[in-house]
Amino acid sequence: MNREELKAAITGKWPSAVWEEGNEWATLLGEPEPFPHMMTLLRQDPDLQMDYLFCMTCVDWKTHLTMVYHLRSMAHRHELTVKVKLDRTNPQIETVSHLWRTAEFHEREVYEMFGVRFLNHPDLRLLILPEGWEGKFPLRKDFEDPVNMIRL
Amino acid sequence: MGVIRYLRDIWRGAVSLARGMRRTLYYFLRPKEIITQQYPDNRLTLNLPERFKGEVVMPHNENNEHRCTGCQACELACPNGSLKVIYKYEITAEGKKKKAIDKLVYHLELCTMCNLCIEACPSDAIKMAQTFEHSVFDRSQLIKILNKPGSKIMEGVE
Amino acid sequence: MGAASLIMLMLAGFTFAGMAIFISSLLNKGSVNRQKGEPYECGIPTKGKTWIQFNVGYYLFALIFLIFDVELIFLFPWAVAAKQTGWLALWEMVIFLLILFLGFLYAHKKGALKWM
Amino acid sequence: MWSFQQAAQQIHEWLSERMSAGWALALEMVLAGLMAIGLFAMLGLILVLMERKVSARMQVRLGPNRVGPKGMLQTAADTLKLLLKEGLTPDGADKWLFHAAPIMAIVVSMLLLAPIAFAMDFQLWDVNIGVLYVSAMSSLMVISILMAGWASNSKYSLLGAMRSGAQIVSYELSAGLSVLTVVTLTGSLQISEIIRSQADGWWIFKGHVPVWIAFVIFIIAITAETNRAPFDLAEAESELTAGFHTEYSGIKFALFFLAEYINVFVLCGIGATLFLGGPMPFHIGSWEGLNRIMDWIPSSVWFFGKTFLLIFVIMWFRWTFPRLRIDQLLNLEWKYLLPLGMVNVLLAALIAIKGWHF
Amino acid sequence: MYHETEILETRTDAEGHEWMTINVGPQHPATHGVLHLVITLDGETIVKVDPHLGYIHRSIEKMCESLSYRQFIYVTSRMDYLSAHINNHGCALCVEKGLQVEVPPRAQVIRVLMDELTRIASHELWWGAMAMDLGAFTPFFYAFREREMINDIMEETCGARLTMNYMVPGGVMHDIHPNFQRRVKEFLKDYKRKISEYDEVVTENIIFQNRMKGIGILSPEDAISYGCSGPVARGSGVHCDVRKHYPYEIYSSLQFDEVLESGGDCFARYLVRMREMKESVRIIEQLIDNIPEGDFQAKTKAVLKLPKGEFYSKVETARGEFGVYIVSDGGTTPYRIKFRSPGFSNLSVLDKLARGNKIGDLVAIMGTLDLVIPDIDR
Repeated sequence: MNREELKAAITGKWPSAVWEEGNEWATLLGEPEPFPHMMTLLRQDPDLQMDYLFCMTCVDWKTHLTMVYHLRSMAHRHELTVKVKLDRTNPQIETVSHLWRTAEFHEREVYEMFGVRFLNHPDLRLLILPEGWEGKFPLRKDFEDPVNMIRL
Repeated sequence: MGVIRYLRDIWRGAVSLARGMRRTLYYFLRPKEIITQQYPDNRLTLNLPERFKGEVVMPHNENNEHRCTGCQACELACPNGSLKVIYKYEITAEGKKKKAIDKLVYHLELCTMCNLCIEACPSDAIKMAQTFEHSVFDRSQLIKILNKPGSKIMEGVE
Repeated sequence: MGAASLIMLMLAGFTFAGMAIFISSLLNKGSVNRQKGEPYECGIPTKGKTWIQFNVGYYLFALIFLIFDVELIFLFPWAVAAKQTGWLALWEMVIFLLILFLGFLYAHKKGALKWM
Repeated sequence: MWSFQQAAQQIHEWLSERMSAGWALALEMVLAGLMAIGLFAMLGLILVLMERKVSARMQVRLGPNRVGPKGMLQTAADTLKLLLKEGLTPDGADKWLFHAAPIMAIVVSMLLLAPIAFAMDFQLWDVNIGVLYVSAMSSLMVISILMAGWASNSKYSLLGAMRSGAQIVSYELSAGLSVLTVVTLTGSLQISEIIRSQADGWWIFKGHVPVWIAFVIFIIAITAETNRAPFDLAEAESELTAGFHTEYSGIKFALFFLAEYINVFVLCGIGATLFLGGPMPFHIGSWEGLNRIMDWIPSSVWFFGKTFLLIFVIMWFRWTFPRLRIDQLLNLEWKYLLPLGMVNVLLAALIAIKGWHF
Repeated sequence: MYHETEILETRTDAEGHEWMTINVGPQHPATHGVLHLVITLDGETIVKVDPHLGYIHRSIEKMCESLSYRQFIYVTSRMDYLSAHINNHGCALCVEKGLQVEVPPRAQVIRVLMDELTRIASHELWWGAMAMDLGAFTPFFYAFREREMINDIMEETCGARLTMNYMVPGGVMHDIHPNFQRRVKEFLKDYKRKISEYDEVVTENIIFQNRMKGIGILSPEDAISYGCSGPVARGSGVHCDVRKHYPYEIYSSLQFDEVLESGGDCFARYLVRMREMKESVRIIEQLIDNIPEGDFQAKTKAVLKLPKGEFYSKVETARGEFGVYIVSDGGTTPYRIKFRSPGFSNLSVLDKLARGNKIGDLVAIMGTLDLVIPDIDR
């Protein structure tokens, strides 16, 4: 399916879909509340079958955080971006690690780098950063580390 | 049947091992294949390709002149802040103030040899040298000043 | 030189090892560092105890070995005498080994030789 | 022709003339002990250098070539370095066992020297159960490894020791069975007797298929017994860093290292004696001229030549093969080598009884 | 699923076996870098593997936020240092996508040639290191002998051996060295002869085959779910070669096969890489005599500015799919940059593959996953 067909197909199955324009791939905007159902649909629907989460990250927009999920269907070869806006002070979102196992590691990374709490994640603890780093989120824009950061 | 297969497995395994042993014996018996380079001994004959990026240097001509105008393009191009231009103002013959370098400080310990500064330099003042033996006992010795003492800018370089 | 050489060799072994360790202790001067006493585990302090009740897999082999080793001891005198005793020795040993082999097959079928 | 045998005889006579029998024996023993120590040190230096050179050549590189002419003194320099190193003892270790283990390893490999015939009729102890003695002694090697691994209080060491326990013990059987084929053919356990039985041809030539099979099994078994690759699971460096001697440093580590090489030497010497005639020169039936030339080469040269040939084969294994996994290692023994060895002994007995060997 | 608190202590299972927790790494011969695995063992059998990362974490993503679009490419060489050139390629592609620059054909061909040489070099190193993990030392030197020839070719053209820094947005930094074509051809001739030695020493070896076959079986479903890519996923029969399915540069016009194996075990992953080297040779042979004339670099502005928006580009490195995700706010530096490194996803499958296997198998599995630690930590 190309981009427009994919959009139409998803809108048919998920009528409340909101689309963001101007990107390379179709970009679906999600809300934290119905997000798990939407992801389950994307993963399990035989027409969509987005079984490959090839990239997952978070962007700090200073006012809010945006989770970005890049999905691909290995069978149909179409790609989709899902974005979810999160509250910056208390970011919480449902985990997707039961749908895509790779998300388990990626969510741990996002957890320690951005402080997003993934609900129902099986093993949410620090992956890369050493013990005792909780509370400081290196990839947020306001992170400062006078020792290890070199400003150019 | 079982016994035959059992013995055949042994035979096949033995043959596969023997083939590997033949290859190692081949090299054992052929000292010509040895590829070791005896590094400190062959230093004199060591030929590095002309593009090899060893460190940034600033060529001077015989009159102790370089081509650097102090434009700071290299400093801006460097991803790690390895280059710092410390400049001064010189009074030219016409009595005008002109920007020139006092020192071009080069931090070899930060440099990743990415060649961006050389690409960025508008007057070809710096280039990569083929030296590679940079180890020193003190890290501060890696901070180098590229322009030689008392050097000045070459005529005609803007 | 006879059996006395065993004592001599044993003493030589002790002397050799003892001298080496002694000379080494004279030559090096130790420094005190608490981390030197840590058991090596790739630079991470070890967790849990080391001397644990180990998985039985290793010991099973030792047990089976014992059975076969005793059998091997029987084979030694037989092997020396086999040439003189002739056919009788061969048949006896065939039967002996057959029984042993059956035992071996039993152990194999029971999975005693399977690594766990 | 000068030989070890004559030299020993002369020293014995010289000493007996000058003092009482007891003193003479005591002095002889001291001399022999010093020689054993000297042999130990020399073998250690030579074998380590040989290993490094052999591996280097197989790996298309030069190997040690800086210390001394052609790097000959490299191992001496290494030994000096290890002597100067501090020996660490982990805090939680069982101190007594920890220090005793390397000494034990050295003593065991020293004891293994007793029945080796370094030259014709030149043995420390020509015991009538020589082969059995070697089997018995070589199984003691595992004890020092178990001691070292257990005492270190390190998990890597413990795993290595446990592995070697299962491994050495298993391959003991195959080594024993393959030795038995030669014993069956000879009808004696005495080393000198076995050497004499090969005067008209080595067992590898006149023993037919069973001896060939036994020889292969023996080589595999001694590789495993001495913890050499591809059976070096006790010290598998990519899995257990250094296995049972992870915690050993300085000279204690060197002692383990040395003991391993000496064990390789001794067991290869036994293999050379049983299958390749030991100090017995190479003879071809009626070719008198050739036989005379062969006799002219001293018997000790024959022995060391054959032994080093076998050592080279074992090194060759090490630098060619990947390591086996522990269950494959035991499978190889219990499913292939042991049944084959058992059948092979019977085959050898059949040949011995029918007199089919030459 | 076990939690951290549980695995700290040695545990006893229902049958009375005591479990042992053992640290493998960060200083361990088998981890090829500073990977720290906490392994729970029952005897020799692995109950759980828990990777602890971050020993070489430099936060490259954060660093890139303060670097310009020309500068950040060179930092990415330090991620997957074995396919540094392909990493740079991915970044350059992403910047070019944002700038909408057309790369001259000569530059495209040079880039692809360098990519494939890098891939061979990377697989060579993997091959030697993996054989060394399994206890065979000698293949390591054979592999390095051939790798050295590639490095020499690289050094001549790019000026460096490992982190070449040869990419610039819009092309490559220099033109190829005059000797380049001749030396590559010499290398290929020699290499095709040498690669049969590899089979003799390692592939056909019975010990090696027994160590690899049936170990660490990864099903295609798991490979997809765990986000595996590259030879790891292709060993399970997953069609995931970016060069084939999302072609970039001139890959769509080249003749090469996507290497697939169906076994999913260590040996399948091994064979995929071995065959991939031969495919790379094939690609190089097609291109080496057909380098088009022309510019090696497109004209770009001195200061690059990407328009506001998001850009994603992916390339196939030696380890799998490498993605670059740039969020731009219209400035001279990326607002946020995310590298989808193949090693990170490939590592996550380690626990699943290792469970129930022996310690010796763990080494084989890690070897065939081909982990490069800076790539995982970033």
